[in-house]
Amino acid sequence: MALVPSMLPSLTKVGAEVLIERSAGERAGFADKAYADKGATIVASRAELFAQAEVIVQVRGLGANQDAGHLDIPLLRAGQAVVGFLDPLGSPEFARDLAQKGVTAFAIELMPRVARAQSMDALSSQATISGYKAVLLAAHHLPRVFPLMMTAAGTLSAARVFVLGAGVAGLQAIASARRLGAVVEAYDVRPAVKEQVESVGARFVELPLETAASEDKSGYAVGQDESFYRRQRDVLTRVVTSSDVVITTAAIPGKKSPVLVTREMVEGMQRGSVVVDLAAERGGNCEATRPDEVVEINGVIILGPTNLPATVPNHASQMYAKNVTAFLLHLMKDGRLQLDSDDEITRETMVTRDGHVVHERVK
Amino acid sequence: MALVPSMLPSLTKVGAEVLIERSAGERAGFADKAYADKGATIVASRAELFAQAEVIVQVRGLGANQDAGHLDIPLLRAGQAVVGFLDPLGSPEFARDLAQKGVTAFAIELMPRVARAQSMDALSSQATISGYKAVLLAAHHLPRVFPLMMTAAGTLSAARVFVLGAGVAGLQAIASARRLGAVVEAYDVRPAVKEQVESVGARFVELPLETAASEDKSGYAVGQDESFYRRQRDVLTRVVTSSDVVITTAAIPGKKSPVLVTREMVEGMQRGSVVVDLAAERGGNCEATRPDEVVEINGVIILGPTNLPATVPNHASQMYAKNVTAFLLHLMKDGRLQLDSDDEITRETMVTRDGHVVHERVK
Amino acid sequence: MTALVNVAYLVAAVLFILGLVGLSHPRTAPRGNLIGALGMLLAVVVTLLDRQVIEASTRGLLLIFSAIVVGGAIGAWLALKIRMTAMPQMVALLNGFGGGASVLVAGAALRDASTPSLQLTIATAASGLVGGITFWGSLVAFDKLQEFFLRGKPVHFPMQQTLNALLFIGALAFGVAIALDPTAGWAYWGLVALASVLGVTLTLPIGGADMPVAIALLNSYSGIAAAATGFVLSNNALIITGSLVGASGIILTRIMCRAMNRSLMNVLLGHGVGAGQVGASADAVYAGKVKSASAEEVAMVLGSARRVVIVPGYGMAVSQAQHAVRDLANLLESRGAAVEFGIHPVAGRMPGHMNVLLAEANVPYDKLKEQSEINSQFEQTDVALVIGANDVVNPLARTDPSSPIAGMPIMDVDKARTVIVMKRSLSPGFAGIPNPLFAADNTLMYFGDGKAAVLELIAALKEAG
Amino acid sequence: MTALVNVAYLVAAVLFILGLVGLSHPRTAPRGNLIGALGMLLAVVVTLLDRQVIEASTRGLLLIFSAIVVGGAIGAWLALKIRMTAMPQMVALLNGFGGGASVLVAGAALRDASTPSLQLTIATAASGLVGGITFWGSLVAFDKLQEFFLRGKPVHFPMQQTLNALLFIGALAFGVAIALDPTAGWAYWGLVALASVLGVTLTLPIGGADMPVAIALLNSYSGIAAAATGFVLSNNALIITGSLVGASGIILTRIMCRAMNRSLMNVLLGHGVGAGQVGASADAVYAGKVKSASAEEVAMVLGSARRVVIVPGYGMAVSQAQHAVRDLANLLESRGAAVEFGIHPVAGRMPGHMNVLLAEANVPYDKLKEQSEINSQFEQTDVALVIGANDVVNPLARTDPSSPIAGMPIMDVDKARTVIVMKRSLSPGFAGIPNPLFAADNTLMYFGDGKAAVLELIAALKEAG
Amino acid sequence: MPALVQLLTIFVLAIFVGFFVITRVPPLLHTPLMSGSNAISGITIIGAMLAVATPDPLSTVMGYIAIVFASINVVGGFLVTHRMLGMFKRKE
Amino acid sequence: MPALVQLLTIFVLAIFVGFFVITRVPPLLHTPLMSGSNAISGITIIGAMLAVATPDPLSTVMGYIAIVFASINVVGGFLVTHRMLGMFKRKE
Ligand SMILES: NC(=O)c1ccc[n+]([C@@H]2O[C@H](COP(=O)([O-])OP(=O)(O)OC[C@H]3O[C@@H](n4cnc5c(N)ncnc54)[C@H](OP(=O)(O)O)[C@@H]3O)[C@@H](O)[C@H]2O)c1
Ligand SMILES: NC(=O)c1ccc[n+]([C@@H]2O[C@H](COP(=O)([O-])OP(=O)(O)OC[C@H]3O[C@@H](n4cnc5c(N)ncnc54)[C@H](OP(=O)(O)O)[C@@H]3O)[C@@H](O)[C@H]2O)c1
Ligand SMILES: NC(=O)c1ccc[n+]([C@@H]2O[C@H](COP(=O)([O-])OP(=O)(O)OC[C@H]3O[C@@H](n4cnc5c(N)ncnc54)[C@H](O)[C@@H]3O)[C@@H](O)[C@H]2O)c1
Ligand SMILES: NC(=O)c1ccc[n+]([C@@H]2O[C@H](COP(=O)([O-])OP(=O)(O)OC[C@H]3O[C@@H](n4cnc5c(N)ncnc54)[C@H](O)[C@@H]3O)[C@@H](O)[C@H]2O)c1
Repeated sequence: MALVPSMLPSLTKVGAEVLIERSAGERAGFADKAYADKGATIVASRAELFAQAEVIVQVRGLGANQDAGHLDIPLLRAGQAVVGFLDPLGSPEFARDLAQKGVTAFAIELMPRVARAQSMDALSSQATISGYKAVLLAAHHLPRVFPLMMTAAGTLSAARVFVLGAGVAGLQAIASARRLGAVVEAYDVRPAVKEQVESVGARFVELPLETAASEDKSGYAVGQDESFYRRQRDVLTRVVTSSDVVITTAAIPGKKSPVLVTREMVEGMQRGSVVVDLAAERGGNCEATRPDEVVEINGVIILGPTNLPATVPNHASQMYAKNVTAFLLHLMKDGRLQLDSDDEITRETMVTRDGHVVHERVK
Repeated sequence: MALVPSMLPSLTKVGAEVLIERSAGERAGFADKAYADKGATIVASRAELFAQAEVIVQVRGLGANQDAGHLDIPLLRAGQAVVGFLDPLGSPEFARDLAQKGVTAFAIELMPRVARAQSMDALSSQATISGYKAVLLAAHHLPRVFPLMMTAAGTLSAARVFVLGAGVAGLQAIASARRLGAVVEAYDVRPAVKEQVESVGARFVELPLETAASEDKSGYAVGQDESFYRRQRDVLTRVVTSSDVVITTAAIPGKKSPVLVTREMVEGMQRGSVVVDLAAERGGNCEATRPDEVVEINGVIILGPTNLPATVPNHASQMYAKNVTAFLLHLMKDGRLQLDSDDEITRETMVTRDGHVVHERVK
Repeated sequence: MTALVNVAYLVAAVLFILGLVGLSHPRTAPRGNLIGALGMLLAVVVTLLDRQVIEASTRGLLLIFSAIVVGGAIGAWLALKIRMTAMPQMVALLNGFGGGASVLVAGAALRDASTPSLQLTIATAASGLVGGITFWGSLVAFDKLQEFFLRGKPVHFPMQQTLNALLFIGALAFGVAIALDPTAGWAYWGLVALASVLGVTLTLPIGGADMPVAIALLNSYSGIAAAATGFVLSNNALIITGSLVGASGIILTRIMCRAMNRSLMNVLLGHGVGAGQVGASADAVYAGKVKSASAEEVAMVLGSARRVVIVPGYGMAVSQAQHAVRDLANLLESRGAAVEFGIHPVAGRMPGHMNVLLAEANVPYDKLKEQSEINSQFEQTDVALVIGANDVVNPLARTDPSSPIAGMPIMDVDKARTVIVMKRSLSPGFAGIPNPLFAADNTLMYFGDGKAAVLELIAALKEAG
Repeated sequence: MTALVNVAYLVAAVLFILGLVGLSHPRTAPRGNLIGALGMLLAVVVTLLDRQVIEASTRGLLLIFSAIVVGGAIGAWLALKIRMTAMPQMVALLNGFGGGASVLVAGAALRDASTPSLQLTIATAASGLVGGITFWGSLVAFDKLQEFFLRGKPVHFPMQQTLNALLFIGALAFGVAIALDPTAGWAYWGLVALASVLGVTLTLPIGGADMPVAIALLNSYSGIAAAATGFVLSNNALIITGSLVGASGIILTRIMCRAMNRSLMNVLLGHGVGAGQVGASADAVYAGKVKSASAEEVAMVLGSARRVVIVPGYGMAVSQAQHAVRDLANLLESRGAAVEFGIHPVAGRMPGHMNVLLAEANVPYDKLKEQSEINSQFEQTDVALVIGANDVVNPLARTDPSSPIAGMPIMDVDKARTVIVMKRSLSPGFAGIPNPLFAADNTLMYFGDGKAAVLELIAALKEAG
Repeated sequence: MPALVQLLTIFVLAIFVGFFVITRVPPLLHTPLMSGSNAISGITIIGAMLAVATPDPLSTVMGYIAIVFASINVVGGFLVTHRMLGMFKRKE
Repeated sequence: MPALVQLLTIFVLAIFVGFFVITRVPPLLHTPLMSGSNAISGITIIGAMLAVATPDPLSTVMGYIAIVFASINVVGGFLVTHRMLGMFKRKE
């Protein structure tokens, strides 16, 4: 749910009127009444809502919601603004649809990563939830317990968790797995992340680079040649196959995710091991991943959840609503949208305007 | 799975021969080959196994396994011994069936709680797994995250978890929930448990007893009168309705579980809250529980899993196997059963022998 | 009579010792000072009973009284007028006068002695030498700190050490002359003159920051001068008190050097830290304005704080200091301070980073305050303790619209009475920009690796009792 | 010559002081003792140069040498023969001889003095009084510890205090007699006689456990006697050394009383702990066999251990000491010890209880050893540190088939060289049974609440350097 | 025993006392301790008093100045110390 | 200055030194410290040596016994201390 009741006052204070589709908040645990109490008008149907509203706020809009997103297109009106995850880089065709409709569309995933936009950064907030939930999912499927337990009925060894990609979701996954008592290792291409990984208590898996080579060029440059990739795979294979849980988070927004865990590696894993691939939406970091399906290979379970935040709807909505509200407040003056395309945040997130696709990276 | 490969050597060392039903270990992640490697004979069918074995070792046998348990009855032979969860107190009729068959049956849940039997105490080992898994289950269903997170997208408050009944499973649930970052409270009738609850970092919910009354009689005695119950319910209602997760573990083996969480309390809970009732098998501590079903009341989800250890098959089997092996080694001499009914452990666990139900509490 | 006077001197000496013992603990220090003053009073009163004084004319007594009144008035005026911040130079000045008095007393005794013994002449020479150095050295030290003529910087000139050596040898030569011919008054004054120059040249190279050490040393000298004068007069009180002060001053000097991680030689020669070391990492924002504090100083500040807010950042995570930080918070609370944690939404490198760590360390959730909640409370906060945070406490976010963190809401720690920032260096944080907070008037930097630094601080707090 | 002798005495005194300084730190103690011995050697050699001695006949010199050889031989024999455990009574005995020597020297001086001054007579009386008390008091103390005639128990009889007072007044009266008539030798011996009785009656009521305090006090007395003898002979060396020992002995007495949480009065009057307090909680298993240690003693044991195994139990959980325990383990490791944790499968109150806590405290998993793994290693373990565990280390499980924990596999901590058990009291654990481990020969009980006790131990370890 | 030896003995013992008194003083008391012991070193004042009481006029003048100096030292020193210590008083 | 005052002064200062030296000694050194200082208190031996050197025969006897006593104290004390301290040596 893109707005939660507690956010409404900040919007109404600046003069905005808030319309809520009936029962929209139900799944996340927010009753219509809660919205109404905070001054929202409950609108019976989606069509009616689209007819009345000037700004439409969604979680997953066109593009990002391949199933139902296109159903909204006929409802849109010229001059209307749309805010939400729109996946303009992955599905630029929908951006063009929106432009044709004359809609001003803001893709929240394009939010620039500048300090003052941190409170609007929905990718980060949703990745936080994903990282946490990925660990729960893995723990739920693993036929073993996470923590070390020395009991009268023998010693249960701790689960070994390997996190690939230590961005927002990855770090959160590391921290959550550590909390549950797992032994955690992590890997990321950006070596700067090592310190961050260690700061949440995991071991960083380092690739043994050839010293001679790395003295001439930068470490990254050396990383390009074929022998590097081979050695990288070797190291990763070793770590992956000795892990009980592998969580991959190396998503590159709008691009296909790099394959880090090959089918071969999966086959080398212990029966009962679990792979959670958070990059599933864009093909996955694991060769065997199929989005939103449970794949089993040799007793290894591969999960490719594409929308984990939706499984923690209450808190995910709360965070998203906070992001969107901050964004709307940034865009609005005196209760109306006032677009200033000199502003970095506005410029970077605006995909279409006045019938055109205006974003550099989408055009 | 009642035996894991790593336990076989200790059995074969004392002269026992181990037969394993084909694919029996599959679900728990133990391949037939692993058993064979450790010296077991893989037997193609259940019937064949029953025909050959002197001692049958199961997890949930007759009585404890209402669905499939009775299928085994025809396969049993006189003189054979059966070891497993048999629920002789809850389903004494099955004990009579076993006696009729001339089988010597050992109910592992009757294991006396003496120090030297700790390694055979399967109730404890399985409760450990249940407590851990109950928390994961709750976290999985809760539309919120467990830990407190202060982020740029607002603060996510920590989940409030209330554990009713702080026995083995309850304490483990407390510890696991604390690990995940929840704020945990717990309650138990036995006031001695307070210290134990605090030793795993939770707050013990105390019932405000009337001082005058408690000075005359023992606290427990005072607990009997009606006003005590009312006040107990009041306190519990207050704690339950302000909790996001309630985990109940107050099972009394062989008896109906006491109702601690009424339907009214559930209705008072926040939408999205979760109740995990570990006592579901015997009616549950929550009025609304239905065993192995997901009940939803006013947006509150009530789970009544009856066999959580089976969802962590690998480690649960490892522990159970260790318990059973220790028990078998206790019963055996020179590779054969040597029953000594002067021995407390043997006496307390043996339900039937020589065609009779011999256990005091089952008769 | 003389015996009685001497017993009284012994009592005075005992009072001095007890006074110093008192001064070495915060709780008893004020009383210790009083006891010392009492000892002095006793010594002075008893001296009036000395045969020599009693037999003097009324004029002599009047002179004594008037001199005491004049000196006492000046001393009192100086002591009460001076600003608290100027205390060190004040101590230097007072100390100088003590040294000067020794020079004069020894000189007078040399004149008065009918048949000066070797003990007397040698002691007189020692008193003149050490007293002279003390007097002028103290004046230079005073001036360096007060910045009348000289700035705090070390003054170096060529052949400094050689000159000092020559001066010293010259002074010794004069001393020998006195011993050989006690009537040679000129030799004494020549010695005093050389000692005076030596006092100046020895003190000039010492840097402003090292002055406290120099003053402690000069203080020790003045004690030695007094002891020497005691041998001149065969006076127990002077000997005991002088050697007491001399020895304690030297010990104090050593302790202070160790606390600053300097060797005494470095200090005396004006080498070492000074501008250089700070300069390397400082830029326009920090130049000369950063105040660094030791664990003990930080402990002192925290020791008297009633409301402390701890603001952790990425540095706490890197050094895994969370358990130590929790211990610190508990310790402060056990001493009656209210301690809370201010958690910035993006402190660390992942959402909820601080929460994970502090939960691990069992810091109760209700001690964690969100930024919006705590910000309004910094004004009532005695000490804001920033542990390994940087960007999230950078006031540039409020003031500099061109900065990469412009517009980010920050923790307003600068509104607290005192800010203590604990980090390894002046290096920037994630955003890569300098932080004017570190150079603020009410900020003390406490440099060190997060965990180790917190542990040291805990130890210092416990030590200070 | 006399001047030189006196300077040498001063040097000897300085050596004594340095020796005592050395003795107050474990690392420097052996050297300190040597320095003290050196000082003594110097003092003795220099005395041979004294006019009085030099002028004595060869016979005199021979007497001196032979006496030193005899006394030295006896002293060496005693010192080398004695068992380590009998050290305290040995010290008492030696101390007594010191006091006796003072009595004799003062008596001889009184005889020899041609015109005894008041200083001499008063000092002689003091020396006789204190020396007599020291001599006999020390002998009684020795006997109480050695248990020749008396047992360690306090001896009380009616009117004890009154008798002591009378004896003291009587001794004073003799003292006055000596001062009035220095030739009255009988008065001196009368005084010594009364002092001797006083020495016995004062020491009798002191309990065996309190004897170390009494010995420290008697040691202080012997110093005072020596100082008094110094005043008799106007000898700096005796005065300085005697007052040094006298003062340090009194301080030591106070420190020891404080460490035992007793008042000096209680000790002297034979009140307080003794059997009563221990008896209350002790039963057949523990009676008289439990050795309790202070944090410092435990620190000393741990300080020299190379392999330490920590066995935590429910008590660690109750007091939430896991973080402190982790710190302790880290501290020991940083000093070069190998530290591991032995985790018993049912330690605590739920399966994996210790694991949860130690994981929270970030103890690496690879330091946690299962019972079966660690049990074989206890024999190579210097110290097994049991923190709040009881049943899981109770050897009754192995030995007593009727015990409720019979057959439970336990941690074989008793096989370690030293076992230190940290808990609040001798109370039983879950199983409700006593634990013979606590009374084992190689076990030291360290009583205290888990967390606080561990923190204290850490402090003691750091202090001991 | 010649007087000088006694004086020397006293000197040495006093040095020891000085050493011991100051060891382990916490750094936060360095400054007040310095100024307190500084005040005590003004003990030269008693020497100065004796000097004034001599018949020689120059000695008297020197003694007079010495008393002034020393009393500045003594009075200023104790007062400054007192002020400094005021800062340490805990506000209860 | 009369000799007694000097002796008293020395006495008082030595007492201070004694106090300061012992303060803060760790309890584990109590016993060796006690026996070490005990050995030092055998300094009476020098008084005894002087007593032997007198013409008076009784004094000589008393002096003789005193030397024997004192040397037992000194030699035994230092040796016992040495043995005790051997226990503290760390095995490297
Ligand atoms: N929370 C998030 O989700 C997130 C994600 C990405 C980025 N960020 C950004 O990260 C920054 C977080 O701010 P912050 O104040 O927490 O961190 P910061 O600005 O990065 O500053 C951390 C400081 O800690 C010090 N430090 C590092 N290691 C240390 C150690 N071992 N001991 C002591 N100090 C140490 C460093 O100074 P020295 O080197 O001098 O010691 C550094 O200046 C913000 O700019 C935020 O935008 C946050
Ligand atoms: N792990 C399980 O699953 C489980 C479950 C149920 C029962 N048990 C039983 O529990 C027992 C566990 O053995 P254990 O050795 O861990 O515990 P224990 O035998 O119960 O002994 C714990 C000891 O800790 C001390 N203690 C308690 N609070 C303390 C504090 N604050 N500070 C210091 N010490 C404290 C107590 O002595 P003081 O009072 O003198 O301090 C007590 O003797 C076994 O008998 C086991 O069978 C275990
Ligand atoms: N300044 C800010 O306001 C701000 C806000 C949020 C995040 N960030 C930072 O941005 C960075 C990226 O965060 P994200 O979670 O959105 O990233 P992401 O979701 O795009 O990628 C996740 C991680 O995968 C890694 N990765 C990509 N390709 C990989 C490969 N082939 N092998 C291994 N790892 C690979 C990336 O390095 C990244 O760490 C983080 O360091 C985060 O701290 C900054
Ligand atoms: N000595 C041993 O070897 C050993 C082994 C295992 C367990 N135990 C102990 O046995 C005890 C019971 O363990 P369990 O988990 O098997 O018990 P259980 O499963 O029978 O019951 C779980 C908990 O529910 C509580 N309970 C029952 N009725 C209740 C009510 N009306 N309201 C609230 N709480 C209620 C019980 O007190 C118990 O703590 C625990 O204390 C455990 O430590 C001992």
